[in-house]
Amino acid sequence: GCTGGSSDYSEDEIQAAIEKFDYEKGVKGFDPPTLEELNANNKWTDKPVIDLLDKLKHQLADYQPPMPPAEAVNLKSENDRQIKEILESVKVLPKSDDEVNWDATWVHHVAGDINSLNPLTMSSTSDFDVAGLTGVGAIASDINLNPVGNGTFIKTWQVNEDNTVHKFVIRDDLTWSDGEPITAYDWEFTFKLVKHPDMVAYMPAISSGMETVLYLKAYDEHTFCIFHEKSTAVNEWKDEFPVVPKHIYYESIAMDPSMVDSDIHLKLEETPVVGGPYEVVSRTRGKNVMLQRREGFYMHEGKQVRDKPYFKNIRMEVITDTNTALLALSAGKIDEMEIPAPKWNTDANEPEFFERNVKVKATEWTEYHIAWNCESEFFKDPNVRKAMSYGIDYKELLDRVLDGLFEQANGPFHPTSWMAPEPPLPMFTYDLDKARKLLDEAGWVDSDADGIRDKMIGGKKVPFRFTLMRGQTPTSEKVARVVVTSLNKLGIKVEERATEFTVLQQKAQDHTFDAMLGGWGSGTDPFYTKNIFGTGQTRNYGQYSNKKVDELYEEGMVELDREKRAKIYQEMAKIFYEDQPYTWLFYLSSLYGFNKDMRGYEFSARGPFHYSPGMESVWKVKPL
Amino acid sequence: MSAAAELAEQPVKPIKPATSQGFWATAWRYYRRRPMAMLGLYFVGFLALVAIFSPAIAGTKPIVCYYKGNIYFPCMGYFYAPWENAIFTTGDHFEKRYEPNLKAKDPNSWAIWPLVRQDPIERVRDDWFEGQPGNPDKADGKPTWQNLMGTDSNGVDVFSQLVHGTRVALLVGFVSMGIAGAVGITIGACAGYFGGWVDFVLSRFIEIILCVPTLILVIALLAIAEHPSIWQVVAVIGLTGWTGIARLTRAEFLKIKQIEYVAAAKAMGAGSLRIMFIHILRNALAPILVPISFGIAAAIFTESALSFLGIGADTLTPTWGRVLHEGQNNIRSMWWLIFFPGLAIFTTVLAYNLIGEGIQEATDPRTRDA
Amino acid sequence: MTQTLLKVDNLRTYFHGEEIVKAVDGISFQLEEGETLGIVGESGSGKSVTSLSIMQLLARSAKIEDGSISFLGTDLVRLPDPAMRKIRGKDISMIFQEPMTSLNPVFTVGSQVMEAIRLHQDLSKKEARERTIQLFEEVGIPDPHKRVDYYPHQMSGGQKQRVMIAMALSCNPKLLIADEPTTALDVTIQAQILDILRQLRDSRGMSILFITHDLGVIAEIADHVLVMYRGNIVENGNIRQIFENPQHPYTKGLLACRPRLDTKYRRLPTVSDFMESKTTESGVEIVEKEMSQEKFDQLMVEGRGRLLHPKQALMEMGHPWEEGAYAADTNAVGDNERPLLSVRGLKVHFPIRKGIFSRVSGHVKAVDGIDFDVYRGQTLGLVGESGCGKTTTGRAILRLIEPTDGIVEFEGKNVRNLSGGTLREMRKRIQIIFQDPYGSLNPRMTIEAAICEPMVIQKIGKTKKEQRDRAAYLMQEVGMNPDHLRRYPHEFSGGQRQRICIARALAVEPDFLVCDESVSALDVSVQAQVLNLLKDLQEKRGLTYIFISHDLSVVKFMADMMAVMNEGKIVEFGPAEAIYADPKEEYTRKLINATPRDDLEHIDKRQAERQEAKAARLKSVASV
Amino acid sequence: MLTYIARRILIGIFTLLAVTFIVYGLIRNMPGTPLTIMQETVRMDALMSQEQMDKLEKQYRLDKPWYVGYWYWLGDVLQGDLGRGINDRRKVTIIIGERLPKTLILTGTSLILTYFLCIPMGLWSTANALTFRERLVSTILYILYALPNFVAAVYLNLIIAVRLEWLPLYGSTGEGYAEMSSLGKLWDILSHAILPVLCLTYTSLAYYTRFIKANMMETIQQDYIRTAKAKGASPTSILVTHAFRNSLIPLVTIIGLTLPSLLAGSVILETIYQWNGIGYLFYQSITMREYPVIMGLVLMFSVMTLLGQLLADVLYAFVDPRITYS
Ligand SMILES: Nc1ncnc2c1ncn2[C@@H]1O[C@H](COP(=O)(O)OP(=O)(O)OP(=O)(O)O)[C@@H](O)[C@H]1O
Ligand SMILES: Nc1ncnc2c1ncn2[C@@H]1O[C@H](COP(=O)(O)OP(=O)(O)OP(=O)(O)O)[C@@H](O)[C@H]1O
Ligand SMILES: [Mg+2]
Ligand SMILES: [Mg+2]
Repeated sequence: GCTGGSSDYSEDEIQAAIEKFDYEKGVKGFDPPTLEELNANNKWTDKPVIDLLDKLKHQLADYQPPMPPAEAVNLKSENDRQIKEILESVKVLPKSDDEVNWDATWVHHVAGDINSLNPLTMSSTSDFDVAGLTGVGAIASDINLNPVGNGTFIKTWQVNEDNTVHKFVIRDDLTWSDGEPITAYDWEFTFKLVKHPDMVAYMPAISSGMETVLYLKAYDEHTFCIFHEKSTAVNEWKDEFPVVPKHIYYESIAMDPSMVDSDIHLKLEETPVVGGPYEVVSRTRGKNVMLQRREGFYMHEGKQVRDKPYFKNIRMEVITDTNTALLALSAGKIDEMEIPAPKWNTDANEPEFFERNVKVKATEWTEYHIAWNCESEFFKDPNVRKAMSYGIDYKELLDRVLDGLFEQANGPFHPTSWMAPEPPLPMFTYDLDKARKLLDEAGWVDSDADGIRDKMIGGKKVPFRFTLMRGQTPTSEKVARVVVTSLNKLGIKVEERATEFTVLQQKAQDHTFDAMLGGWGSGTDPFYTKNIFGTGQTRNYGQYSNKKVDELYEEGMVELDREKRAKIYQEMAKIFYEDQPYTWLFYLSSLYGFNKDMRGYEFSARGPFHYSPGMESVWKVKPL
Repeated sequence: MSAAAELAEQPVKPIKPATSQGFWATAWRYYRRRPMAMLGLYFVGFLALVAIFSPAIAGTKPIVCYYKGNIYFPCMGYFYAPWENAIFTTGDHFEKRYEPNLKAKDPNSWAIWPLVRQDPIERVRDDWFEGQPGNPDKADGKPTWQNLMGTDSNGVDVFSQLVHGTRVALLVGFVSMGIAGAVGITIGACAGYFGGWVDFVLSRFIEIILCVPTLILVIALLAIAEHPSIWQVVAVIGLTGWTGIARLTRAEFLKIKQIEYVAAAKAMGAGSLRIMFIHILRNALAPILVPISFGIAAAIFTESALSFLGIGADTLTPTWGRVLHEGQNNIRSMWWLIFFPGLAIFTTVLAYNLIGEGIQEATDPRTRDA
Repeated sequence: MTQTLLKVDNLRTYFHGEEIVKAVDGISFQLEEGETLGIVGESGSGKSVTSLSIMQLLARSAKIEDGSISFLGTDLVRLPDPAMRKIRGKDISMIFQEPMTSLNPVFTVGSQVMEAIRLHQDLSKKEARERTIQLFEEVGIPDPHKRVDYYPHQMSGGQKQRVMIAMALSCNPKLLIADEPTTALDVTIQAQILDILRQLRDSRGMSILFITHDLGVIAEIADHVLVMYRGNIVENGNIRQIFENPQHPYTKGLLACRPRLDTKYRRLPTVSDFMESKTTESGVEIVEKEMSQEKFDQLMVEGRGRLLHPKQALMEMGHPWEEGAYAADTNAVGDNERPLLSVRGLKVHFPIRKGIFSRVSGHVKAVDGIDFDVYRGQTLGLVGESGCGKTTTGRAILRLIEPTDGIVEFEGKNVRNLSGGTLREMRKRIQIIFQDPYGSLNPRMTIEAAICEPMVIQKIGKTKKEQRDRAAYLMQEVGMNPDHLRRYPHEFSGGQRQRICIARALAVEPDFLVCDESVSALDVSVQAQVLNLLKDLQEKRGLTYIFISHDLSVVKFMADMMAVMNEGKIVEFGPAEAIYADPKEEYTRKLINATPRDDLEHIDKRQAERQEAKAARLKSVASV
Repeated sequence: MLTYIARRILIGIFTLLAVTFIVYGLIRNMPGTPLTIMQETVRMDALMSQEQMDKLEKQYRLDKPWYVGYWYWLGDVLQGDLGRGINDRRKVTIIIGERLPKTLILTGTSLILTYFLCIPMGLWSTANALTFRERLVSTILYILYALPNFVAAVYLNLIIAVRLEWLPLYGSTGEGYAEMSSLGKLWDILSHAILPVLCLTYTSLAYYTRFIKANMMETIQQDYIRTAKAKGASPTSILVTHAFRNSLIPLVTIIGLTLPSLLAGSVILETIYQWNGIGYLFYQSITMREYPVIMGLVLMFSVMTLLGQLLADVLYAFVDPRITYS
């Protein structure tokens, strides 16, 4: 049958294309064993498989919030205690179906346009939001950001002893939105696309990092195995990728393997065939994407097999301007939004805001730092970098300028994470004398009495004057000002530059900068920071290099024991503390405004939505 | 023998006509009679004074101080950092806290302070001055006696920022429009006056510059510039902003060159330059003055827009645009961040336009008597 | 019975510029219905200001200080503008002195007349157009059907003036103010216009305020005459009285100074020969001087004799040199001398564009193949009907218009081959005095700057002061007050501007001067002074002139050789005196005969006709 | 004149070549490529491999020097193909075409409104020059000029859209636009456009009014205005027909210059009102280094600019018969 968007082409053309296209191109050279062989040669260990929303429902079944949610949302979030009260109160799930407004539309704010409804080519966070609500995947992160088998879709997840083979059995009550069953062959097919050399370039977000996955073999409709190259502690994460329907893409990919050269895939995107709780009903570029509860998701052959999604519709509303978005929230046009930090105590503190909304705050595992270019003549010397870390007025920065919204940081790992050093390392303090001493020792003195330190380098007098590159966000602007004025007191002239995003990235990738403000979300596993601090790694913009760190990364990857791994990363954190490749400034907080009718949101270290159940646990109370 | 010489040989009756002044001198004389125009000029003069004396009006560094046996002028640091004198910075580490440090480190010291002890770059902290508490910030930074125009979200005094921002506001406008005016008028005049292939070539040049989007030029400039600064912004505004002026000049020249007095000047043997700049330009001022007077003011807006893109003044250079930009981020709760720079821009726009109108009227012999 | 239409009582109009200019200083007169009041007077005496005061169209700096202007009993001075507007154009219309600048350059001449018609008469567009064409025909504009669609710049000076006349006449005003309405018209057209005016006056009872410096014209048309001098009326009487028995020395002077076709003066007497005016505290004091017959006689013999073409050339043009036929001091140029300027086959054709795409629909052959020579020290008079191409010829010689074809040789060099520097070099030596003095003065340059400018360009005079002194001297030479050097062009009267242009042209020390209607706006006394000056210069320096004028008596006085042009061609060429004495062409004869006459006999004849017509009209009015 | 226009259009093609060549050179030499951005969308633990990069570079012709890339682009354009967006994978013509009407609604209305208001105000100011009321009006206009429109937009939104709920807050069409009647659609678009058009317009009033006044003041001094008065024409007719017609040359110039702004839109207002017009597209395309889209837009702007200039030049000859082109 001719489905999807390739209908512009004749049957013959399509057949010819399919015959010509080599679907196996990216997975050649690996010969997967049979299932029998596998079962015979491996001892399987069960990994947790949980329907996280279901679990949460059970957990909260008898939960008594500190105050009635309807009351809690009237609090003004004036202090941390209030915020905690609100958060603890609104996280409730409905005690009965009557509380829920099942016909509600959730107008979900997204700050940038949704680029792609094709999970393979998604790139922006808004794309991921849509994919999260519509997509199918084997692995999910729970609220603590640990990988668990996604019980919504799979039945069992087993791994062998060295963690190189993962065996999945998926549920048999799964259908795509066009009625076709979701099978293990869809997984295999998707995997082949992701690995296909003609295509990898066009789905960078997904295929990067898949190098170490060798093969995915579907043994029957419901069983498939994933073969990893090496035994590492992070293989679980590589099992996580969105699955696309084979019967749709089989033809279209053959017609246009790049997915960007023709309209074929664009047509498929108009109403994509999805397997998740919601399906796309309409999309207006730059304006919104409308999702609709999918009956085929929670009903199977007339029986309810999964939880019914709480919203009839979810509208992903694109508003790029934060002032407008905030007004829209105040006016009840959108149901929630992320509040920019500088507005927390200003515009998001106006009576209009509180009329319909409540604002909440929670810590994120996203650090914010100044990255020093360790190869530049200024910051070669770790002592100079340390001097910088002593030279920043943290108190002014955090308490005054940033309103006490963020906590100070001193390393890449958040203190509440399992890999954070124990006991915590002391925070850097604002200590100009120490900083001056370090600078003097490093040879940076004001020899010509012009108020700026200088040093003879290669026979030339170099003044300590460098450029601090930053993005164009208001927060970065505020931070930069404090850095500039603080370091100025040390006799260092900093020119801070708000830099256009692309230029900033290019300069970072080319290492053509002195210092740069930035932040990393510590993601899920500390191993991912290897790309940031490992010698010569692609995201090591500051060109930091420490052999010991490189070794520790290798160790941390292959060590499977959580406790032992924690030790390794704690040691690494101490090295960072001494080397100061970055001057860590603070951890960001998730700052959100929610409509008073919204319930069931809870914050992970990645914010309220980017985990499971995340968006799925949010519901709206029925109006009285 | 020349006719006039011949004439001159005759007994010249003693004629002493009242001396007349040149065109511009006369224009100035008439200009002075227009109170509104003079008001505009006074205002710009006032701004210039503010710009020059800004460190003495607002600042936290003494205008003059006596310290350890020497006299210093630390306030000069606001113009150029090294003029502050290193003894206060890398020497004795005053860290901007002059008052307590002067007293502590040299009991014999004395200092004369600026009128308003507020810094345009940093929030004045609690320990900077005795008896002057630190600045509030965010929505608390409403205008008070201590902070005449309030403080921005960082707690930096707005009045001080505006006072020190005057330097950039004035220079950006004048220099950029100076460049744009000079280039635009010259090119437009040549194109309009000579016509033919000169017009052809220049018009195409104008078109090309018109077509190339400024945003692209600016970002490209970013690639070239090692240390992007306000002066490059000025250059970009100037070097791209002339096209409109050129087109207007050209059009005016096309029209005026048909008028008889141009033919008369030609017949006199006047050179092209003379005809263009003495005869035609004077009569073509009306449409050109408007974009220039608005352009001078608009440069302030452009400066703040460009600083968005990472080229523009750095943090240590206060500008009006920056305050406005701060205001944009806190638009609902901190009205004073919009109001005061807005007022400053408005008065400047008004002043430039009054001057423009004044020049137009003063250079038109037919209106100025009225 | 006739009634008083206009009564001016003690009118004082002052200009408040740098200094106060008392342009009109207490004049009173009145004008009856159906009468013609002629105003003559020195250039700058306040004639135009008087008429503008009546129209209430004074410049912004002017103020009526005192007095009243009563028009049919309403005081115009105190009339609010809306009421005045109703009178303008309908009851009083005006022909402005300078037609060149008084027409709107962006509208066709026809539409400008049509507007005037439709403003006051209820006519359709088409009717108005027809009426316009009819008016054009009446005022002698050739091809009126075509010309209605011409723009002012496509019309010759005289044609523009006729457009102005047509406009003023279009609405049958009760009072017509004609300010020098015929300065740019050749005598035949002038006669035709005067006829129209007379006819309108006599048949419709229109009153005319006729300002002119041409006493011949006054004699032709006026019933009463006012003589103005420096803002005052010095003599007021009926026409015969004035001509027969002038009282005031100024009037006497005027009558004596005018060049006539039959006078044999070499130099003209000027008013200063008859009187001396002293400016004292209390005003202007006039002392009469005695002009003896001796002096008159002296004027006839003194001065330069005529210089004719080489005998060979004279022969060829059919005016062979006959000894004794000319005055004793008349000379002919040597046979082998080369002409200073030689024009061969000069053609200037203007394209006429039509339609929205301005296709060229035809050509106006303004100059259509003319040849002539001018020798050093000669004056060539160029006469011809208005619009016959005189101005165009002059401009083409200087290449201010690119000729379509032909050769213009100046000193043997073809002017058309010159460019850049050499062209400027040539222009140093050839000067032109433009027909439109107002237009040819830069409105934003003081007169001082205007006169000094050529000296600056040609580096005459070492210092600024020297140049200024010379400018002042030239001003005086043309009969103007050097104090006025600091004024701007718009602050002068028409005649004054014309003199400024003369002064400016002389400042360059040219060898060759094209005078295009250069004395047309000057009253006879000033005209005499200027003409004498030109003659003196020619005698002393061997200046060469092309003298374009429609005033045959002036041309006869000035010219050695004379060319008569018609429709772009030279129809007759020869020694001036010979042509006057015995015109060969009918066209020439017509021109000569049309010269207005101011002998008493003629005046009486006109007055008689006048009384008759008046009586007839009154009778017809009475019988209705 | 026809030949003049024909010649200008022919030459315009060369100008377009020059402009696109320059712009292509500039954007290709700006720091960063579309791939830089793609790199950033990749997960934190990896960047694209070199092969991936090479493949993409080839796909988007970034492997060739820019002047060669330009030839390819030109070749495609000559075949009527402007290419596809890199991030947004649709055809450039579709990407632009989708936004063009929206921008035109905003800018077209604003431009018309501007001239509609400014010409009468300019004439009125001329007639009332030197009076107090003229000063007052012009001062108000200057205040409006100095009030940045991003400020006004937010306050207007707050009051009119949020507090009073008279007009929609953002967007170019409302919910359920597709199902509305045609009259309803019209009102829907109109109600969405009012605030942005207002903000786009009010800042330019001062400039154009002043511009018209300045030129008019020059003209009304001329002698031919006196002639018109002598005819008995009313002050309005003198101002509107006689004087205004003579000060059209600069106005025509300005109109020619503002014509391309019809297509340009306004980044700030489009962002505030989530209008999705060309302005925001252009800004975003530049920051995302969407070369094909940038080129498409620049081509469009340039054509419009050249047309604007041509229009002005042609109109000169109509407006002032003394000006001719040969
Ligand atoms: N705008 C002005 N400002 C100052 N003085 C002026 C102005 N206009 C005219 N005058 C002066 O007023 C006097 C009268 O000028 P008016 O134009 O009435 O002269 P006129 O008798 O018409 O002379 P002509 O025959 O030369 O036209 C002249 O001396 C002239 O210099
Ligand atoms: N630019 C032009 N375009 C078209 N026709 C023109 C142009 N200039 C002049 N003409 C025509 O050329 C003819 C000659 O004009 P010119 O000015 O030489 O006449 P003139 O002899 O000086 O007349 P007058 O004595 O009235 O000044 C006129 O019929 C006029 O209409
Ligand atoms: Mg006069
Ligand atoms: Mg003429």
